[in-house]
Amino acid sequence: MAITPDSSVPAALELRGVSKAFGAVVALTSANLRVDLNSIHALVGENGAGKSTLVKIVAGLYHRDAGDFLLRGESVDFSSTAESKAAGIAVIYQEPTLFPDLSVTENIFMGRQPTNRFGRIDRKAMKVEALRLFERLAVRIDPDRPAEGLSIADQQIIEIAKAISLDARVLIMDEPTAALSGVEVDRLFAVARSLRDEGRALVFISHRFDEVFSLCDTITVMRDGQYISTDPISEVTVDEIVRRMVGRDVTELFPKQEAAIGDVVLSVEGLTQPGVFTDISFTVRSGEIVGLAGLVGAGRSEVVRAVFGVDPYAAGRVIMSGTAVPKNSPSQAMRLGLALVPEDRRKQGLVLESSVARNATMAIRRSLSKLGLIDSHVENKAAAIWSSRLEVKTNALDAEVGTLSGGNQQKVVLAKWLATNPRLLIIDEPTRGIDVGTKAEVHRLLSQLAGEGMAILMISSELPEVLGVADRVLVMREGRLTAEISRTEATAESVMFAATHSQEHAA
Amino acid sequence: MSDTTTLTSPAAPAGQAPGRSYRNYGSSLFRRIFVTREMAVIALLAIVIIVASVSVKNFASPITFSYLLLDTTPILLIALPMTLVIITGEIDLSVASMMGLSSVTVGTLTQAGWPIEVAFVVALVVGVIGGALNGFLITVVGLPSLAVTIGTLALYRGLAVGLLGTTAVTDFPKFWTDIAKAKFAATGIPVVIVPFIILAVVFAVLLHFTSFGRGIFAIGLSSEAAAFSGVHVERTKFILFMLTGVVSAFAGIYYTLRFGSARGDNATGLELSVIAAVLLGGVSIFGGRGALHGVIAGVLLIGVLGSALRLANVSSDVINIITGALLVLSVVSTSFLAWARKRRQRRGGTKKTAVSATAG
Amino acid sequence: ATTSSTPAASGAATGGSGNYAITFVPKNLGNAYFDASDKGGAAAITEFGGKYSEVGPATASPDAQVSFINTLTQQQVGGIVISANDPKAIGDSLNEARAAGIKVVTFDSDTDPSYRDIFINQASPEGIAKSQVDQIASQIGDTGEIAILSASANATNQNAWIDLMKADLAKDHPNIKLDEVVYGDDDDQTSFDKTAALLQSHPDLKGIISPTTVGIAAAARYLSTSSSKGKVALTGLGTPNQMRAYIADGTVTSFALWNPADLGYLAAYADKALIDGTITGKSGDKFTAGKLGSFTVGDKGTVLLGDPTVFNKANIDQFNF
Amino acid sequence: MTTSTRATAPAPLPGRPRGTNAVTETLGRFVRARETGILLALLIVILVTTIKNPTFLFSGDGWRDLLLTPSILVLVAIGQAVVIITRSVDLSVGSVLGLSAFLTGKVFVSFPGMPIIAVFLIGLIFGGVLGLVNGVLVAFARVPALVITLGTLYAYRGINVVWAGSGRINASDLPKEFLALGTGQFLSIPFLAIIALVVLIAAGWFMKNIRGGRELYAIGSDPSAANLYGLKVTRRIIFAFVFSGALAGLAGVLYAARYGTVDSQAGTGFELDAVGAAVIGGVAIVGGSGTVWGAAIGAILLLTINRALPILGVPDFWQQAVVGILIIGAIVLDRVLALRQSRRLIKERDASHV
Ligand SMILES: Nc1ncnc2c1ncn2[C@@H]1O[C@H](COP(=O)(O)OP(=O)(O)OP(=O)(O)O)[C@@H](O)[C@H]1O
Ligand SMILES: Nc1ncnc2c1ncn2[C@@H]1O[C@H](COP(=O)(O)OP(=O)(O)OP(=O)(O)O)[C@@H](O)[C@H]1O
Ligand SMILES: [Mg+2]
Ligand SMILES: [Mg+2]
Repeated sequence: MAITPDSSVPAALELRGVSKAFGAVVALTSANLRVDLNSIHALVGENGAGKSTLVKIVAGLYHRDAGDFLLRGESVDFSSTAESKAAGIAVIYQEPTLFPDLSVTENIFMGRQPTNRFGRIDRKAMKVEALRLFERLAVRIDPDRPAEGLSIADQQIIEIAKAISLDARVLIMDEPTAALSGVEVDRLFAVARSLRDEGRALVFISHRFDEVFSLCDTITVMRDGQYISTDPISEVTVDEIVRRMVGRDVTELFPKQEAAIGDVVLSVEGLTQPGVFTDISFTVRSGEIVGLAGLVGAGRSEVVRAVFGVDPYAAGRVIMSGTAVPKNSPSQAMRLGLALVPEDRRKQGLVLESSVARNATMAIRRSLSKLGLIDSHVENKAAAIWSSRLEVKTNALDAEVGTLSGGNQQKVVLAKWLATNPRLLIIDEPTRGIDVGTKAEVHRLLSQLAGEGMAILMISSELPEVLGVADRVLVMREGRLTAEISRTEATAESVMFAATHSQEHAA
Repeated sequence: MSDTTTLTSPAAPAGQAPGRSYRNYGSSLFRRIFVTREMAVIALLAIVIIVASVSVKNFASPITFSYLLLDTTPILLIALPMTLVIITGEIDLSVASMMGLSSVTVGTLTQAGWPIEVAFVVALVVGVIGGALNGFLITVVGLPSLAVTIGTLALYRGLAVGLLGTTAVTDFPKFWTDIAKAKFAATGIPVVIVPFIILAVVFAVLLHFTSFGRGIFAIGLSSEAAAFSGVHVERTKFILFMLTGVVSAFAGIYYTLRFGSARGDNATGLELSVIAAVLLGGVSIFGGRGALHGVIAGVLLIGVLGSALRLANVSSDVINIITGALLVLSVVSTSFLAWARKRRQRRGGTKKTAVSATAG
Repeated sequence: ATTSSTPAASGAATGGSGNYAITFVPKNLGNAYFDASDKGGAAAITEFGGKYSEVGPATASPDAQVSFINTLTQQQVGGIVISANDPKAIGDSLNEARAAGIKVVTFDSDTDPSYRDIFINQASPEGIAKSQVDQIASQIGDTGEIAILSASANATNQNAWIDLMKADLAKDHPNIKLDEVVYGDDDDQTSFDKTAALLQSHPDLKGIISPTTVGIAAAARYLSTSSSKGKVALTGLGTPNQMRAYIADGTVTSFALWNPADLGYLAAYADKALIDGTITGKSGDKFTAGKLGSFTVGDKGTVLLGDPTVFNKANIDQFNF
Repeated sequence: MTTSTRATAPAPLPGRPRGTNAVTETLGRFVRARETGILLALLIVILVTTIKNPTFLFSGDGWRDLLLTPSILVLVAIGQAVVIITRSVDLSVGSVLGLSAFLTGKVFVSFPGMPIIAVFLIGLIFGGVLGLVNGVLVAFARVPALVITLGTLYAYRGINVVWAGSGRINASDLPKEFLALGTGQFLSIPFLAIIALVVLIAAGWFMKNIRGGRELYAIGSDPSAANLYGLKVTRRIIFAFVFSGALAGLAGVLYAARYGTVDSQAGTGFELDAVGAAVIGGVAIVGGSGTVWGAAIGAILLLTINRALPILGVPDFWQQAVVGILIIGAIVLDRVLALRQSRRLIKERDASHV
């Protein structure tokens, strides 16, 4: 598995001095990337470094402003994704993009369904092929169900299946693991390695360094839209990479502060919604960070959505400091001091086409208004407070949130909810898609908020995060709470055991 | 990131040195105010008025504008709540039928000897109920508004026609029919413009300067994200449909008095005029975008164009063609302008240096 | 050129303005009947050297007519000849026009008398109703079930005729039963489908009266292709051009209509007489209308054109309108 | 009873016995289909009306009109459904129909010997061209279809009125054989119904089994995802509008044949009927789901209700109100059935979890 970056063999994919600007926002100034066949190439960089933009240029979705783009040594110029597909490039985008009304199978094969002589789609062949793909990825998804309502994880898996089935020479994966848990990640990696060994070139983008170092052969670092370095993975360390990414030293340690744990703030009693979760009871105290762990699909998000009042539930009670939280009313829940940072920031967390300022003040718009009227100056001022504390990178407060990078979007969601000054902060996958620097900061922030007496309920699929930040860990499996583990007893093993116990396919 | 220690809950004073400072707006004040869809419509309206005043005989007289306002008042009125409904991403096609039903309600009740003032109130209540029925089917039962209001379009019109049959009620107190046509002496400005202005102010404030209005825009852009932010998505829509119902009923009363005639087929087909005007005014049919000043200009533009062309002896069919073409052109031109702007930026883009928020 | 908002001219016309710019406002454009009548008007206006024009809404609604009347007021035409979509709704705008010195003649469909100077009546309502009833009675042997296919539910003239027909049937034709009155809204397709529905819901139907040109043509078209052809009689008011095919194939035996061109012609001359000040619209006023001879204004400012012509196989080919 | 929900994935698939299971599966799919409810409603209307008055179904004219009356709307509704499935809407169909009907008459007036088949082609192509204008504006200008087609609704109608003026086409202007097509029958099935059925089967098959058809669903389901997939979005949207326009054009020819009289207002209001038919038939207005079959059934239901009401003794004036109630009833029923089905799916999923 020798890496030959400067061999005379043309690279599978090469970009040189590529730049791209969106109006006043410059996403890329001079990006380089050289990916060889037979290798998995990591692309890392802070949020907003321009990774996804680079991917979209390769995919033919954006057109570069300047620079060279070579495919197997030949200069290419794609004007649509169809062309890049035809040239043997498959892309898994950062945000899953499925057709909600169509079946899982159709989603995988759209536009290239197997047909018989008369052009009629061969549904049976298509389904068999889909099941084969799922088998390879070791997942269980009904190929006939519509994509509507699938969890993000399942959507991501379908994206992966789709990309694999393209049988492309170059496979680019933009944070494919952000929504996945251990088992699925392992499976994905096994598939990725086998694709590499078949002689393909893969690009892997992730903010998780353990994954990067265990999977990849080469690593390219980007910063502020610029190429920084490319090295064989064996010749660099995590610390070095992180330093190059952010331009200084960062400790990835989670600085857990001890906080005085006080009275019960939230207590959930026997919450049940048939088919989704059953008999969920737990409490969260002020100053306490409770981690909610489990495999993807365990129903954690559904529970907190029900607690917050977005989703219905059939039985049970939610009590906030002695006051019952009414069903199905997020605004009542907010009034009682709840805040929910949802898992799907693009659909649930943000109004993408609205401005940073409008989004950041969305949850406090009532308290901002005087005599029922809202002044946009007040709005902007309020938005600036938390945006600046979280270091949101944006051109101006009236920029559309949708144009921010994924990580910065997540920061806006955080800003929006922290602005409500909640007594209980529920946070679903707080650091999904966030770079290391910001991640450490978010953890510090959570710690600090807890220190000030806020109660925090955190869902996370990243075990180190749960173990590092939580005072107490709740574990869910298949819609039920299966364990409650104190900070001192919580280990990777104990949590995983509770999350997977009795599942046949547990790794 | 030396500032992270200043991260405290917002309860702390805002004055502490933040990590970054932000510009409030990405573009200049001039661009934000004048380079908008709404301003384009207003400019077009001004141009049409100027051109018509110079070139169309008899156009530049106060009487033109008093007729114009008398004629377009129902559309102006209904366009107000319709704008809000469309911004939430819904639509109400039943407004003209509701006008008819309200008109017939006033007619049958006065015919039956009720005092006309009571009949007005009942008609408004009918409007509220009709709007609430729309709202119920759309928000509680969860049906698409286009389908529901196609149904209620038929239902309300059917009730109106059913109630009055072949007759038209034409006996209304002169006091009220005079008010509907009254003008502020000399100026030629109709009195009905007063309730319109009041409503316009109310709706503009509601849409653009309240948290309710913020919710309306959020619902239109992403109702899921709005729900997660505590916006009462269903309640908001329900209220808007009720408002549309009651304003339509009010327009129906005005229509009845203006023409002194309550008939089942009053105002048939007006819904398309209202929607055309709202869209011309720059409201996105997909929801989330639009402003009331643009809508009012849109209504007036269609009205002024119509009266100028009629005065110039252009036949009603050609007026229809022009109205249709204008609607198409106006939306096509915005996307053409956006496309042209993008191209220009793409060409000049590489030379620009990175302009982003300055680090603190 | 600005004019004051309330024209000074008084309503009580002593005439003599000589402004022969006369505009016809039909119920709607694209209607063959009004096409014919307005052509008659145009012919008359050319004869006396006036300026003819025609404006009107695309669909027959009163509010659209009001816009046109207002525009004409602003344009200071000499006269308006209009077929009203509503007896009352367009009244105020007509009165404003009259206050501005414009002479208003209604034809075909009247407004309340207080809103116009003269109404040109195509035929007396009694005459029309009686001729329709007599025709159907003779065609079905004065016994059996019949139905009426009318225009829109609010059409003033239609409703007046229907009421008179009902009275006539009750008085002179006790064996004829009027099952139903349905409304085709002067729309081809609606009238067509209503005819189909009539035949289905009344299997024993013997005859249909359709006192509207659109309705009778649509009904004839349906009958001519259905199994009821020849079994269900059809009569009413229609234009010869539209009905020629159905008279020829035996679907329809006879129908009636006045000559719409004459109606428009007379209306134009009446308006001229008003403009000239020859007449003011009061009962007993006399004027001459070109080739049609002289007419006298009757009760409530009404001028009667004459009796309708009955068309049948024998005479239909002599007419072309 | 079915193998849906969270399939036991890698389980060998072909082990399924053919006969009974396939039948129950088809049956099950039929019972669950969104169109079933509306079909049921249609059958009830026909049944009740026939009981009240047997000639509604059991008489030459009754049977013929049952099939004949909705045929033209069915054609327009099929095109409308295809457009709505791509997340657009075509409000100009009524105006296109009117123009095409008038053109048909004019063609016969100007070229009396014109073969009927050529007139059909002219109508199809003419409608297609008008649809192309819509499609190009919608797809290239990326402007909401509702706005564009509302504009062309006015514009096309205006052109029609300017062209036709007060003129009209009368039955005597049209050849006998052509008029016979409008009402004639073959084996007691009206020609118009046969044409509509052929178009329906072809369109239904295309939408279900051909890549192009499936891509229309994909585009309607999520246009931006369709872009990422590299689907030819622009071309497909234009196709949908051309298809809808062509069917409206064909419907115009048939309109002339059936009604024999065409004036400048022919087809006014057809757009609302067509959209109503599609929506009643379960075509989601937000795109991505529904079938042309549903739209066709919706069209038949709409017009059959119209014809049934007088027979059921609903007075003329109240009929429109009843139609309104029935439209609302139909979509509520559809919704209730859909809810029940998703609840059932959840239950099945629970069962399979245990
Ligand atoms: N369509 C767009 N319009 C305007 N700006 C954009 C657009 N897409 C990306 N950007 C900007 O380009 C920069 C790079 O974004 P990109 O999504 O490539 O970052 P990234 O490296 O993928 O970050 P992350 O790790 O958070 O996903 C950001 O500043 C972003 O705001
Ligand atoms: N493919 C599927 N088919 C049927 N039901 C599913 C499917 N995927 C998820 N579900 C249902 O949704 C529930 C929760 O899914 P989801 O992935 O959102 O859970 P989660 O634990 O919150 O995951 P995350 O780690 O993404 O927060 C599951 O318990 C399951 O009942
Ligand atoms: Mg990214
Ligand atoms: Mg989840």
